Amino acid sequence: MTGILAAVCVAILVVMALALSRALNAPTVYDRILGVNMFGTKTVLFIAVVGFFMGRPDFLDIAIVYALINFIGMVAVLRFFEYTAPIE
Amino acid sequence: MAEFIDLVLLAMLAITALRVIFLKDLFAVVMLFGIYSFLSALIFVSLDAVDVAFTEASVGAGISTVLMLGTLALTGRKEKKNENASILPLLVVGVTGAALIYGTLDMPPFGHPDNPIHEHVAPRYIEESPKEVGLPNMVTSVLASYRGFDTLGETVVVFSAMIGVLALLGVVRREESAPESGLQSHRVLHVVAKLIIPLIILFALYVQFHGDFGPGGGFQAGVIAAAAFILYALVFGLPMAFAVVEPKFLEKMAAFGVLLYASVGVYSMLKGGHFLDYNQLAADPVAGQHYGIIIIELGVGITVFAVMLSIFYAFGSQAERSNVQ
Amino acid sequence: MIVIDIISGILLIAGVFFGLSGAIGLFRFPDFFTRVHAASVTDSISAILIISGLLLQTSFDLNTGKLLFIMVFLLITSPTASHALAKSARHGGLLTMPEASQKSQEQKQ
Amino acid sequence: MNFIFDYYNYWIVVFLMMAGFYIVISAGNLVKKVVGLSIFQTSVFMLYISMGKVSGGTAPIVAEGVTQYSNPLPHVLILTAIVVGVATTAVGLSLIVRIKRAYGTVEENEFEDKDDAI
Repeated sequence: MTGILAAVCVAILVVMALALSRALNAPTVYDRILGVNMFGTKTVLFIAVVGFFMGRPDFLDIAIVYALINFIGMVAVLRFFEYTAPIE
Repeated sequence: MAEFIDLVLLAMLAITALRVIFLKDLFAVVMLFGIYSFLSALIFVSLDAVDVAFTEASVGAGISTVLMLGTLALTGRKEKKNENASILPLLVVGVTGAALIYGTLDMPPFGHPDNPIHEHVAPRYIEESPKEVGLPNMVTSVLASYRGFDTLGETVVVFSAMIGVLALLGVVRREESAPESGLQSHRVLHVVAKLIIPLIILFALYVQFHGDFGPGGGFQAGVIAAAAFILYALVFGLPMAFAVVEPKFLEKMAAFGVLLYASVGVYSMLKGGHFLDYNQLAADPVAGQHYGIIIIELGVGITVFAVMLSIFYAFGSQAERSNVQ
Repeated sequence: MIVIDIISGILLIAGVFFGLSGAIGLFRFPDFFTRVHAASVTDSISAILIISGLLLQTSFDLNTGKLLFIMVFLLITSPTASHALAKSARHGGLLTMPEASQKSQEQKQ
Repeated sequence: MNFIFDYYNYWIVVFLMMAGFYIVISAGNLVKKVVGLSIFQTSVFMLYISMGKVSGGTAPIVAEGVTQYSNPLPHVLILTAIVVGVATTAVGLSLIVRIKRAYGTVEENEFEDKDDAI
């Protein structure tokens, strides 16, 4: 089971790296936000899996905070677009 | 495996920081700064600092990003081309960096259990605090009990930051029923926000009162509760949020939190102990520690909630005003 | 016991597979709206699969509740965020690929 | 190889610190300077937390069957420092908003020119 969890950790890290590279180099500003959003949700899953992998799964609270702040950040970004017309 | 995760995350962090330097679009800079905060919180998790990760994820990634976006809405998104020669800063940074790298070579190796930092007061905290204070979370016991005076100072600093922001910006109130306030056209967001705001507040209460046993505490809970109201203000508009929590009420609340904290100290002096000596609060010292920590964490939570929300109000009302002009 | 481990392993690996395919879709699809589609759909399914894989590893205590909370939260917020993002991209004047090509053809004529 | 693992964390911290420092001294835009300051600040947090880590240790929350905990003291210092850090960042950002209102720009060299004109 530990082997599978380790493999899953590594695979989620790869997905996070891909999402990060999209956020770093995006064709449009919306793609950047999409990358950031995907990075956030994958981070939530990563923390959950790492918690089980390290044998101390009582730190899932941090994953909840991530999910929550990620959503609030998205709403703040959309609100920001109501004020300034997006360029690029 | 833990070292491997640490290595990959730190590499991602370095790349993100490098990219921030070269981006000219400030909106993208702020988005990447949000990712940077999230990544550093992940590194804190992998370095066993769960409480710190909790704080960094909620404060650094959440509140900072929202405030920076609010500032950008007022100051514009593009960084102008800078004519300053970039050779001199690069030289300064290179020399300083080389000196610091040279300095790290004298540091004790990473993670070694015999490092000097682990030798003086830390073993006492680790061994005695579960018996003396009676809480499983050592970070909370050190924060609220052993270093309670320090935390009182931090709370006062946060409180005075609110005074600073309010003195500089102030909360501007506009007439009722502003037409373009809130995300009016996003119906789905309205429904979903109504669904999850109670969940967020519930979670904030859990973090506040479960902080003695797991990661969490007053600082984090205050920020999360403030985030719930920030979400409400973002989706439904500031006038609606003002109707729920008045800006004036928040100022009183912040002061009340600090006073609650300090009054525990004064009360323990009246009972014949030192300032913030929780052992005096009850007949049994461990029970006294419990009462003291719960009350001062509540004070911290109230102050941080009120400060974060009123800082957001100050920035948000500025942005709405500039939108009207 | 071993059966549960196998099931949870399968769920986890399937979840990761969907996550990876979503990340690749983020690069390979031609315009923004198809990319949103790729990212949001796979995000939800990989969250469901990975968290239910982990749920089988718990012993029905507080952690089970927290995992369920995370799952419900992600299932509500992640599609909402994608929807709102796509909507504000549309309002901001971003065109789909056929529309963009049509527009450039009209400009040529 | 062991040598690299012993100091890897510190080197990345120094790199991040210098990245933040470079942004602070080279960027002309005040908002970007604040971002640079925050990056610098986070790198200091990471230095403290790296020093508190014990190999093979776990988070300093008492659990059954765990004997080796990481050092809780840096965690306490940094936890409060993060909250104070965001409070000071908020004060800095509100100063920027006031500068924008007074000078109409947040680019460093532009409002310095206007200062000379007055």
